Amino acid sequence: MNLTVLKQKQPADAAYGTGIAHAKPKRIPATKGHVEIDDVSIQFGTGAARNAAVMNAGLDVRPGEFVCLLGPSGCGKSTLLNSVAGFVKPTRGEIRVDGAVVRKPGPERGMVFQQHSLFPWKTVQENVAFGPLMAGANRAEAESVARTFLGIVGLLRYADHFPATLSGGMQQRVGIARALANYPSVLLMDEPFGALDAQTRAMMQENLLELWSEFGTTVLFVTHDIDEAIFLGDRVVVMSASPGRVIEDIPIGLPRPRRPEVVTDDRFVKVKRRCLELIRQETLCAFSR
Amino acid sequence: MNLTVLKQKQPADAAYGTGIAHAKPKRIPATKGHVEIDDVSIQFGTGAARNAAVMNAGLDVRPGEFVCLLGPSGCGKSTLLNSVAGFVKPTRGEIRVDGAVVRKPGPERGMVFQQHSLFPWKTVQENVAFGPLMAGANRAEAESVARTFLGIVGLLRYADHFPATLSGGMQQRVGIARALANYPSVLLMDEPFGALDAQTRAMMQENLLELWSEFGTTVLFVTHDIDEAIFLGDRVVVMSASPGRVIEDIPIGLPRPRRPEVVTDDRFVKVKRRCLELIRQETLCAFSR
Amino acid sequence: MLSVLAAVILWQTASEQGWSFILNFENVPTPLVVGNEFVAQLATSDFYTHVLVSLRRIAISYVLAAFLGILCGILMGRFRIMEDILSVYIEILRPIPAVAWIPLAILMLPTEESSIIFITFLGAFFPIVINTVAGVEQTPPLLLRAARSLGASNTAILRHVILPGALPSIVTGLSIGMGVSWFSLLAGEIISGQYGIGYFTWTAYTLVEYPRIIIGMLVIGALGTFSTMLVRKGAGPLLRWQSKEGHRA
Amino acid sequence: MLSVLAAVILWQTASEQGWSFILNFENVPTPLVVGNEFVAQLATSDFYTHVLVSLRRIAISYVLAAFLGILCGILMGRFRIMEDILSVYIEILRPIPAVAWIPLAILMLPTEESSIIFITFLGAFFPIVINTVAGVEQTPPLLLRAARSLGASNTAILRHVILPGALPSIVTGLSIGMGVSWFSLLAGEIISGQYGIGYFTWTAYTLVEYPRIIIGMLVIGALGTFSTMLVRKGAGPLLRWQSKEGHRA
Amino acid sequence: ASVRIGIGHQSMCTDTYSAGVIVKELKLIEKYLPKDGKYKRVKYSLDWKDYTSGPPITNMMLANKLDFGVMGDYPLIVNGAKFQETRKMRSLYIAGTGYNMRGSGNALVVPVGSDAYSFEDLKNREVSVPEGSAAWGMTLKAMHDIGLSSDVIKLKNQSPPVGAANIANQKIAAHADFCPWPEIMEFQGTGRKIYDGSETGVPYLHGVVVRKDYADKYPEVVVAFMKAIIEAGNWVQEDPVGAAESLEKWTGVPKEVQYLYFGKGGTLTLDPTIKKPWIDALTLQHGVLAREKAIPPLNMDEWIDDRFIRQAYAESGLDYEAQARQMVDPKSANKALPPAEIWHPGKGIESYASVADMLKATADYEAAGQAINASYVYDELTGLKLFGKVAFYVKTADGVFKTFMRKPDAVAYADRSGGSLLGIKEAVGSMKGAGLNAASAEGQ
Ligand SMILES: Nc1ncnc2c1ncn2[C@@H]1O[C@H](COP(=O)(O)OP(=O)(O)OP(=O)(O)O)[C@@H](O)[C@H]1O
Ligand SMILES: Nc1ncnc2c1ncn2[C@@H]1O[C@H](COP(=O)(O)OP(=O)(O)OP(=O)(O)O)[C@@H](O)[C@H]1O
Ligand SMILES: O=[N+]([O-])[O-]
Ligand SMILES: [Mg+2]
Ligand SMILES: [Mg+2]
Repeated sequence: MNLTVLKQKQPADAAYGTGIAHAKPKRIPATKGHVEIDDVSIQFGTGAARNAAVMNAGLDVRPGEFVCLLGPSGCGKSTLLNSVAGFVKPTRGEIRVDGAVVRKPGPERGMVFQQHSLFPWKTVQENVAFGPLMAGANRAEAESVARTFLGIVGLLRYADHFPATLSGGMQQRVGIARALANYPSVLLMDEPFGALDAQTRAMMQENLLELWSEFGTTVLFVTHDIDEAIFLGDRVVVMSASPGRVIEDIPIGLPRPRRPEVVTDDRFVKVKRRCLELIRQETLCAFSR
Repeated sequence: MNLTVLKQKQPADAAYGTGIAHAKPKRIPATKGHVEIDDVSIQFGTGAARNAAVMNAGLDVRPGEFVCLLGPSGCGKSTLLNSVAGFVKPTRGEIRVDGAVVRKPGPERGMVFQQHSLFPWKTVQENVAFGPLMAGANRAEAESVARTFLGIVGLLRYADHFPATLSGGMQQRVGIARALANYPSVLLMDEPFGALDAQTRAMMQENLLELWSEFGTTVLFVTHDIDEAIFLGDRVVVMSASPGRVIEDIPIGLPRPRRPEVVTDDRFVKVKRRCLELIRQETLCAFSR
Repeated sequence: MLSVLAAVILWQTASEQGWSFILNFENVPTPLVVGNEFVAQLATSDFYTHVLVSLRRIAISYVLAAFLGILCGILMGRFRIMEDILSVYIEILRPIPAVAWIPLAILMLPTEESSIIFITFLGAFFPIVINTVAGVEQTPPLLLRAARSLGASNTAILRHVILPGALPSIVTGLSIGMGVSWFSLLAGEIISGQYGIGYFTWTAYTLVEYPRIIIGMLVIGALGTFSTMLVRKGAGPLLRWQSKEGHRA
Repeated sequence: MLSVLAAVILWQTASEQGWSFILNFENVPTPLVVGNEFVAQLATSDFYTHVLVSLRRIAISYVLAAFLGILCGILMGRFRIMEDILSVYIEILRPIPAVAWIPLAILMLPTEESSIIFITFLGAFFPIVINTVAGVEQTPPLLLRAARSLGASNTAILRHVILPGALPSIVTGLSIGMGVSWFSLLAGEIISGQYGIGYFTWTAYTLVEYPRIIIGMLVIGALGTFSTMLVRKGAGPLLRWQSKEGHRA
Repeated sequence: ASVRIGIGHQSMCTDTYSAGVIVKELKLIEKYLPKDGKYKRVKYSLDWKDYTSGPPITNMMLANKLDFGVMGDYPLIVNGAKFQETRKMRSLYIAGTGYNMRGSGNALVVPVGSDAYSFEDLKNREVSVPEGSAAWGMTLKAMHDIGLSSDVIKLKNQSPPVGAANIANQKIAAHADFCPWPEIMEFQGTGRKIYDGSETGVPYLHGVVVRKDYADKYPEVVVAFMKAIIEAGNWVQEDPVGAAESLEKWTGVPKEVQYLYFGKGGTLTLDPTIKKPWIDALTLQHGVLAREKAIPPLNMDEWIDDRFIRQAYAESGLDYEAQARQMVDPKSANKALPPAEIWHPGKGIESYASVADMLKATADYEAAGQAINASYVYDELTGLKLFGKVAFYVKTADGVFKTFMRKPDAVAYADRSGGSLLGIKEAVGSMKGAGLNAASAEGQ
């Protein structure tokens, strides 16, 4: 299933937006969105309570690339992503986005969380309009941008709903629209589909690829689902058990656009086998410590 | 990874139990655990609010068989399982376990829920001892049975912990031990691993197969994860979108014991492709209504 | 409703017969007598003055308490140092009942009206402050991160994230505070020599006018319930996002 | 601690200088005077009698309120019909402040001591009942199913699932109830008596003994805080399962 | 400019009425307030606050929320002493309101059915009293005089309404209170006096205090208040029955009770002058307070200030000295009055030449099925006015009725005179039986 299918299912949307001239979303120039993770180590606490979460991680993400970070639970994936987002300061090393060292959170690095990150007291539209408003847009402009992106994720008819009334999958689509409404050069996604059931998750994956191909944003996507990583990524970066290091960087040669059936493709299964091996090893490793 | 591996990781367990003679768990006779779902329909509400959850579902599970119920979200899997458990009364049709019509919940049909079903105010051991106590065992007997089963799931060292201090995977293992401690002839499992991360889930699956091969209990296992259903089941029963009917019954010929690598086996991938097709169709179907 | 009727009938019989088994109904007026007296009171203008004076006192104290309580609560919830300084005072003063404040309030405040308002204020203030702090402190860190990564400034975060997130807790504080302020008002009005529904009840008491005492009790109860309901209902539209069905009109 | 010191020093200066800007400190005794009086009081046996009598009243009323409150709460939480019957009364009587009950309590109860205990009882009863009902009603249905499918009978479910599940809420009710019962006790002790810390404070008021008034206020506050803490601490071991670290010793 | 006149009074204390409810309701202050000179452009704001006892008024005065206070002897002393204890603030005792020279006004009451007839009968029982009130002072003094320690009689604090309710419900052995509470209990038939304040031998009096800073600043306003008090007293004397009826309306205290105080021969005399014996009484009472409750010292000379009341007398053309010297002693003053009265709902107050006549009239009304409001007689020993229904009657050998307030006195008299002791019922009953004969016998 893809965006088109979603839109077909909601014929009301087109009519809904009538009369408001939605700005056609700009495409991010492919030269923007270069992420450099330069020998980063991250420790929590000090002294005896010291806990190394990430160790000497290095990664270079080209503009417009879709990179999946795969690793066992607790290996430091979220920590590394949060340091790119600007929430966590690396203890050593440096992170640069388009050449500028990351020091604090910013709208050019959009963040999508696993769940429960929408403002429950704002309507779907207000949630999406929040970024543009903060960026200095006036109410009308922000609303227009919000409606554009809600249209793109197929949720325009839910514009006036509060998040609690939406299903988990719909909430995550709002979260993605909210991040995109700031036209970020990098989209940071931390297990965004981890809380969804298998079918909804599959739909969301296709949906995301569709959006990505449309916007060309760089995506850094954290998951521990092997199928998901291979299905989505240009590259799958496998991290070691805690403290996380990058242990393997697997380019995925599968053609795009990717269809759900690809998971039963031989090339897919081959990469999956390799990932299984790596992860299994790391999981055992983690347990034995 | 299997039970043996888990036990190796916790060498303290053996010593922990010293001095208490744990009863060796009995094996359920393979003639027990025959589940017949006989043309069952289940409706919620009445009049205008009437909502058919399950329609004309039929299924015969042989004693000792491992059957997976696969279907899109909301198709009525849980409802059907709950009617076997005795929580929900079929509107039409009848459910029999070993010939007796099911009318209310009972310890011979052990239930494992998705999460948060342990008694948080009881220790791990008290949780597992609860069933035997209710069955009339005295405290010492119940404790002994509980320790036996905690040993089996490799959690003896956590006997005195409260559930909140355990990880999600450990909690689910306690839930399984609690259900098994009643020596049920049928084990009903409703997405027991749905809330776990991919690696923990894989471990739990192997763990469960190990237990099952040891006890020979009939298992009815609900999931919407295709890999999981194929990996675990003797048969995968695919249900239609709501109201749920049985649309396909796929025997899984894969040899046992199953190793994680089996998911990249050709036969596995073939069945997966078939399931994907069915589920995809049903999911689209569900969305278009 | 039926159970109320049953209770009234029981009360009528008990008073008429003058039951006296543990509870002594000998001198308790019958509901009929109380009802008649109530109708008689409703015909006097004094009765309305009493109610209005009390409502006025509640209004002033409550608005003050709500304003200062929410302000302090936010400061304490946001700034560790404010919490360190203020929470000590609050924890020392909070357990002192309103009645115990009467002498000091008389002594320290310029007018009697201000003493009563002070006592009433205290009743409402503490629950509001405590619930505001709790609300502010429980803001989900994930939402703070989300807001920050969407480019929100500190003031924007206060306005868009912390305040709305704390609102359910603040509303709880406001409605508890409303209830407590009526308790305190009553204590305060005992010292008042003139008006207020508390004074009405107290005077009835000094004149041993049992029917009026019961009327006073019920009126206070009703006013308390009603105003608490008003607070809850008033906050309803702001909290519609909590309901599973709500979407903005 | 530092902020307490600062407040005491401020108070001392304000009283000594007789500040009178909005708050009037002219007649407020200095902390030194209050402190001296407190030491003097500690040397009298009467002071301890006052405290002990109050503690005794609290103990009796509270145990009664806890027992009846939890009982009613469970009945109301489990049986729709009990809730229908009882909740009406509770909702009507609850908003009536303790002070307003005084006249009726005197009239209806056999001894004066029982009137005071009744008023104190009411203060504690309502929060306990309401929180028990809330606790019982919020039992997760999943746990009820789990228990039933493990073969538990209705009484076993009450004992093993509903009661322990409601316990955190019951404890909240118990500790709120403890606080309120001190408020109510004070109101009750004003009406009459020769002992009790409320009486001590009120007598100080009629004799215009300001230092004793302040001592009374602070002692009441301290006793209230202390006994509430006791309830919480006492319930601690039963609620250890709520903490992330706890495991049974 | 605006001048506040904040007055704390007690509508449930009859002895304060001449400076309280009467002045308030008749708007007498307004009548005398200065309106020229420095008061030309002044706006007065009169602030009447009603309390159930004196102490809260003192608190409000200390907090500068009230300027004047009307209260009884012991509260007055606490007021003066507590003001003198502060650094700068002082209060002045500037006028009396009402008094009873013998000390009647306070009384100790037991439930009607009680077996106690004297203070001694209350040994090892609980007695309640509003702490800090005039009645409390009386109780302490009485116990001290009789030699009863606080170990023998347990005192507990109860406000007047609580005490009255507890007497009605027989929950307390005895309750001591100030007027009108004892008489209300008697009138309602719930209580019976067993000890009257007159037995302490110390006058019962109420008075007016004012903040000194206020009096210094507005002496003319204080004088205006004094004139209002004088007029209030006159208003009562001119028409005691009418006054009793008005007062019932204003305070809720039954007119029959009011008449007991303010009627001819009533127990209270309204007189705003400050008499020498008052100073002695207050000094003595301060001693009691200092002994029992460690009340700070009170400099009487600094506190008592009769300038304002003297000036009011002078400006009204009255002789203050003469009034101040005059003392009404019920014992002698009431000798000349008719010995018994009946308040009949239709016919009003009827006087009788003898107690027997009154009893006969009562019997007649009873026979005719007419209820009377109240009857009044005088105590043989003290001359204090009593409700007929609570008096003890001694019928002497020659058929003459003597009335007594206390049972022991009646018993002693009966023993001495060979008469028989009767209650009101028997007394009235005896008139019914021998109706005409008795009447004609007395007529001869
Ligand atoms: N704020 C923090 N303070 C201290 N330790 C932390 C903090 N956040 C994470 N950690 C630790 O850092 C390590 C890595 O955590 P992280 O959340 O990055 O793992 P993860 O790979 O995202 O795991 P998961 O797949 O479960 O989300 C863990 O050991 C964790 O306990
Ligand atoms: N107690 C109930 N009352 C009314 N409707 C119910 C009830 N329980 C379930 N339903 C409805 O029955 C249908 C089937 O629900 P069910 O929970 O069995 O689906 P499911 O297959 O388990 O879904 P999921 O994979 O999301 O758990 C749904 O439409 C649901 O809304
Ligand atoms: O004024 N008195 O309280 O007696
Ligand atoms: Mg993570
Ligand atoms: Mg389900």
